[in-house]
Amino acid sequence: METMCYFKAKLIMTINKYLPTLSLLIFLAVWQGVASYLHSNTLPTPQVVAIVFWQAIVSGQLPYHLGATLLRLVVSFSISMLLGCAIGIVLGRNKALNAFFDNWLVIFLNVPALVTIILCYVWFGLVESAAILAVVINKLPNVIVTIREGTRALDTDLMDMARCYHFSKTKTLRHVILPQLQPFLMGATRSGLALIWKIILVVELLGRSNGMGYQLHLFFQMFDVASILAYTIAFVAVIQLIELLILKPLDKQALRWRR
Amino acid sequence: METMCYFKAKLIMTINKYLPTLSLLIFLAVWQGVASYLHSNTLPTPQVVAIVFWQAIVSGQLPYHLGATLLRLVVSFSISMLLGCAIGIVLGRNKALNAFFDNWLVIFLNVPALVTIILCYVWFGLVESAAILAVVINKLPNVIVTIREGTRALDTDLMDMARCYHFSKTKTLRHVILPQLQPFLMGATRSGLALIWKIILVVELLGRSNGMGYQLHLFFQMFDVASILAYTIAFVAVIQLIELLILKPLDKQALRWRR
Amino acid sequence: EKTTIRIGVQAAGTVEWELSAFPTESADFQIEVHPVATAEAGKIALQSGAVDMIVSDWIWVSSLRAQGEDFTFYPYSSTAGALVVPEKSMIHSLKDLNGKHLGIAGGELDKNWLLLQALAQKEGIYLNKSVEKTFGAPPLISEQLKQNRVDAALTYWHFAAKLEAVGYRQIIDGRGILKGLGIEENVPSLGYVFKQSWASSHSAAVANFFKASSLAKKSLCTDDTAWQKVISLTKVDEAATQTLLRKRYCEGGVEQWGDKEQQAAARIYTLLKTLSNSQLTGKSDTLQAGTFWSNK
Amino acid sequence: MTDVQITITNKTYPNALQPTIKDLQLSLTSNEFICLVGASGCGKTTLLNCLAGLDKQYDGEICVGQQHTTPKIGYIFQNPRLLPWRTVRENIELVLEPNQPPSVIDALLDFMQLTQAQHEYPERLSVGMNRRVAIIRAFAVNPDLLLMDEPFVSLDPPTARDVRRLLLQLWQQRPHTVLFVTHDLREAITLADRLIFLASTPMQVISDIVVPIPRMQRHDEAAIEGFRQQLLNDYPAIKQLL
Amino acid sequence: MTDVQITITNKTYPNALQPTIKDLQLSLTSNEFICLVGASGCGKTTLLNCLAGLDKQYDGEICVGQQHTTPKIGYIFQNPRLLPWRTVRENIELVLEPNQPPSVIDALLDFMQLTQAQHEYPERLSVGMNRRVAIIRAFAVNPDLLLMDEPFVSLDPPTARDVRRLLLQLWQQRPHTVLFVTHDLREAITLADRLIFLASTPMQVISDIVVPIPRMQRHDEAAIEGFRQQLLNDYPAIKQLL
Ligand SMILES: Nc1ncnc2c1ncn2[C@@H]1O[C@H](COP(=O)(O)OP(=O)(O)OP(=O)(O)O)[C@@H](O)[C@H]1O
Ligand SMILES: Nc1ncnc2c1ncn2[C@@H]1O[C@H](COP(=O)(O)OP(=O)(O)OP(=O)(O)O)[C@@H](O)[C@H]1O
Ligand SMILES: [Mg+2]
Ligand SMILES: [Mg+2]
Repeated sequence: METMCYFKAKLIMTINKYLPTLSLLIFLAVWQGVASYLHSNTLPTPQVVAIVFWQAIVSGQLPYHLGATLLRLVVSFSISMLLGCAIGIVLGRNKALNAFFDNWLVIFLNVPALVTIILCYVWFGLVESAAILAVVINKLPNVIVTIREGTRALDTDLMDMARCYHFSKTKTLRHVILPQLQPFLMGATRSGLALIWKIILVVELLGRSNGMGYQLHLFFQMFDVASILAYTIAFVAVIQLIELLILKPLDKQALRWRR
Repeated sequence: METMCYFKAKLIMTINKYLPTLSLLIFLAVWQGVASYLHSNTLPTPQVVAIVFWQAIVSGQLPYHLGATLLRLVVSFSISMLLGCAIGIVLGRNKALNAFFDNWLVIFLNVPALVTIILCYVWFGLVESAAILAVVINKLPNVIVTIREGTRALDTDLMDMARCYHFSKTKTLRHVILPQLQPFLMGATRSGLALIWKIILVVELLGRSNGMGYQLHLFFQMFDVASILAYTIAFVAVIQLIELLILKPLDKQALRWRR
Repeated sequence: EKTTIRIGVQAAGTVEWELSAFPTESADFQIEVHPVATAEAGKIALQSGAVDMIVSDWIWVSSLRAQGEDFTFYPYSSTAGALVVPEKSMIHSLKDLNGKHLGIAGGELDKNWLLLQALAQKEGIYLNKSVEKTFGAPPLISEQLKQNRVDAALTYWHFAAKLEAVGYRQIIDGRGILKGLGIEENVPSLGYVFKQSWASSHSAAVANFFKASSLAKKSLCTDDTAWQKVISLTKVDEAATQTLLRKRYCEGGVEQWGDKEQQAAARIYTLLKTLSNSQLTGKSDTLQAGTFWSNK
Repeated sequence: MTDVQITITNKTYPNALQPTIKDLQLSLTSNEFICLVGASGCGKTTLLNCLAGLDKQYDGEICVGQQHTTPKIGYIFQNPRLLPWRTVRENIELVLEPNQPPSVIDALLDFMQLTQAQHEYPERLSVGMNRRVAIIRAFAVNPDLLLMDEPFVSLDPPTARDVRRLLLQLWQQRPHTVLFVTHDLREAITLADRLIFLASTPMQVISDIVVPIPRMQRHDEAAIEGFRQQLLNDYPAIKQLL
Repeated sequence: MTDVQITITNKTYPNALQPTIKDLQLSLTSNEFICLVGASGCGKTTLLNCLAGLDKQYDGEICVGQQHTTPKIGYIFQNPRLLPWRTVRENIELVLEPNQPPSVIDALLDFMQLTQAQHEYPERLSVGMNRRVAIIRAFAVNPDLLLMDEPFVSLDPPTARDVRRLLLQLWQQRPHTVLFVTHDLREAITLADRLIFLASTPMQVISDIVVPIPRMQRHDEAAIEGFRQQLLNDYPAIKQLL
């Protein structure tokens, strides 16, 4: 068996700290390399994108559209996460309700985004609430399914303990159920942000007059890949910020109690 | 405290058995009700859709396009689940690799489907493999993120046991890791099929001459809601079949060992 | 050895009609049809080299040329969108749009919308401010109009024709807007787009293809039996709609394509560049040389 | 007034070949201290779960206390069952009623030598420490009915002795009904008013013996040992359990 | 030849205020049977984990057996650590080497009275049954070094006695080094060649006592009891542990 020396451990930790930056740099380098090799307008170099990015910010266009999209994202994400968790937990714990709604879930899970979006717009008009509703309908079943799996895997021992000690519903939820669902919630959040972003683009494409989807569609018509990438970067940066400021700390908190 | 009588339990179980059918019937009834109330071409009644559905099957159109889409679905789903699990487990267990690739993951998670699809087509041509690649790139990060969360939540006690008893890598994977990841895998599978289905539509829309996405867009242009719904139903039915034949039995097997 | 022309065709579009009216045999080319779902899919197909030719607009060609690509354009049709209102609507001219709810297919950078604003501006109306706008996909815009959620719709000619056939009224069409802006020439809106290098190496076949194309159009517009054959391709059941679609399609024929028209196009380009604040056209100040194919 | 009437005519786990408990009848007088002794796997935990209302899938009836009040139950499970994502102190605080003063916890933590560890997470503590937290949790609720499933395993003898003493002290201060499962006959004699020996598959009472040693003399090892020997001689049926 | 040399100069858990183990030196001769006795939370499990190679974050060195072979280790953890999704039998089969005959398992299952339960899933068994499975698993690998962390808690006395006998029998048939953690001094004396008493925070050896009773006389309760009394008298330092 080997000896672990603390010095080595410290060195590794220092390297680990710079890994994220390093990986970004390598990503940029690969991009630059491929772009200069291809030399095609379908893959502009990072510089070109950076310039476009800067101009879009200065012109106020990017902040405006990004803001519109983010607002929709926040609203529809909150609604679908809250509702999805509630329904997912209920379905995971109640066999009869689950048997009843399982079919509906499969249906809503697999109705194409296009269809729900079109129907929402057709029935409720080309208004903001219809757009949000369309996103929620698309995202909700995903959350439900993930949380339902998590609820099924809940530890019976701990649930019994809570019952025996007469924990109230909210107490059980907060202290027993949610911490166990944490990895499922994180998964649903991360892939959920991404999914909503994909759907919101279609929603905006089909019936909104602002937002990233609307803008991207214009760029797409012109085949302006540099602008598309610039807008993408803006969005990724925002998500990355959410990662750093909200999700990573949550991760850390969840790891706090682990060995 | 109360007495549980077995007769009651049996009755409940019998009801539970018919709940799925019941729920489908109620769904149809609600649809019928709303459709006859609205009486609009934007929401045809179930009968109309059924007739369209039948015609589409008889004409061979629906089977042809559905088949094309399903083939793409199966291939891209398999690739992304296998690859996603592998990468997810590795990232979940290796802090350094995770620190390195985390940024990339966030980027790929949030690049709009549109962008990856266009770039894939433009770089690799309008070929089948480019379409599949585009789907995989869109789905893969989702799987990775979910499985990574699951891997982080693995039970250290059991992992230590496996190490102590010199379990080989494959043995550990098969008997210790995968059973713990099961709820995450089921979540990823269910919401994954749905996600791929959403993406594949865009992929087909932008660069294939067959498949459900191609057809659906045509119907959208014609505003033929009945056909859109008929095609949706066909797809939902297929997924429902996958549920019944593959996923439900897997669920059952996973529940076998639980209390 | 015949030249194979691979062409990206939108399902239910007019190119599909025309191609099916082509003579079955031709001397030096054969056609390979590649169905695409949307206009964007066509552009992708062309750029990825999956097809040799699609139908698109010349502004896009110019902006590609500005980026160093060598695509070029040959006119196909001058049909453009139209502004339609319900039959009994109080709207009879642009002035009546004031304060009304207008549905616009495409988006802010839709050519018709930009030009319509310019036209209204000439009359002292600032449409962008004075109407309530809703942008959306064309089928959704038609539906909005039918549900009376918008008072007027500025939409693509296909959708406008279908609305007209069921009783909606056309206020002005794309050609009318251009005339109002002082451009009398019949400038094509759509055309075949292809690589210049490819066309030069197959110039005879390409020229014959264009000839066949215009013959096919002529036969569709004059010969009823030829038209009967393509009726199923319109995916429309009502006879009235079919007739109107045919009428609009035939009105869009490009008879004249010379320097005059090309100069008019350049004027439109400048107009659109200012109107869209370069967003539609890209950086280039003028229409790129070579945007229009000349077989010389 | 927490007397308990247990009548379980049949408790069979789903898919089990034979019933785990059959025709069991047991009555605990209010404030009695009862020790259950039985072979591993005979159904002691099953019985406790039924009693705690965690398992309702049995034929029969269990009446605890008066009819229209749910009794407060303290249950020391066979494994600690702490919430790993809450610290030791939080784990205990969670079961307290809002009106209970936190000083109760301080005293108990101090007694169990866990004051230093009170802000640690359970996974960072040793198994024995986790057990002690579980014990504190059950004591802290001031239960009407205290169920203890082999609570003192993994405790070192001095600690176990201390906790035993504390248990008796609390029980005497505030009388309540205790059901205590153990495999250690000496421990059982030291603590119980009544010993109940159980036979397995299906579980049945084989002997129900009142411990005659007065509470004063319970710390006298010789007395305990003497009664133990006497038991082994008088009741050959229970010898196989020990 | 599985002698073990343990030198742990410092084992401090991350975020811990003080080291758990400090300057510990321990050598186990090949095939020795050693019992560790120490207060709850003193670091016994920590030591066993280091020994098993599960915890490598310590300063010092542990050498087990010859240099270039990894010894086979059987570890009975303080909790059973069975795979809940594998049946009892599968759990045991998983640790076997491919060339070991399955009859080994049959004999052990039979001895532990688990033959009937062999196709059950662990969650459907009682805690004591799970422990027995964990014991079988450790025995079945024919370990060179057997680590046992309070293995016999939750077993009823007859079963515990049987398993103890089996352990000694296996150990005599195929000598190997055993490290056995217990809080029960009687048990320790019955089993061990050497007793090691540990003090806590940081863990240190306070007494290292060879048990002089010959193996033949180990089943004699009086001899055990006598040595126990003698220990308590001779070593006042260890009294606080018992
Ligand atoms: N969830 C379950 N499903 C099926 N059978 C079970 C379940 N739980 C326990 N059993 C069976 O019931 C019997 C009694 O189990 P129980 O846990 O009550 O034993 P116990 O007396 O507490 O034993 P121990 O002293 O080992 O803890 C055992 O034979 C076990 O196999
Ligand atoms: N993962 C961990 N992180 C931090 N501290 C730990 C961790 N595991 C154990 N400790 C601390 O180390 C000390 C020794 O723990 P250990 O589990 O080795 O005790 P033990 O001797 O096995 O006790 P017991 O007899 O109760 O099982 C304890 O005080 C505990 O708080
Ligand atoms: Mg038990
Ligand atoms: Mg321990």
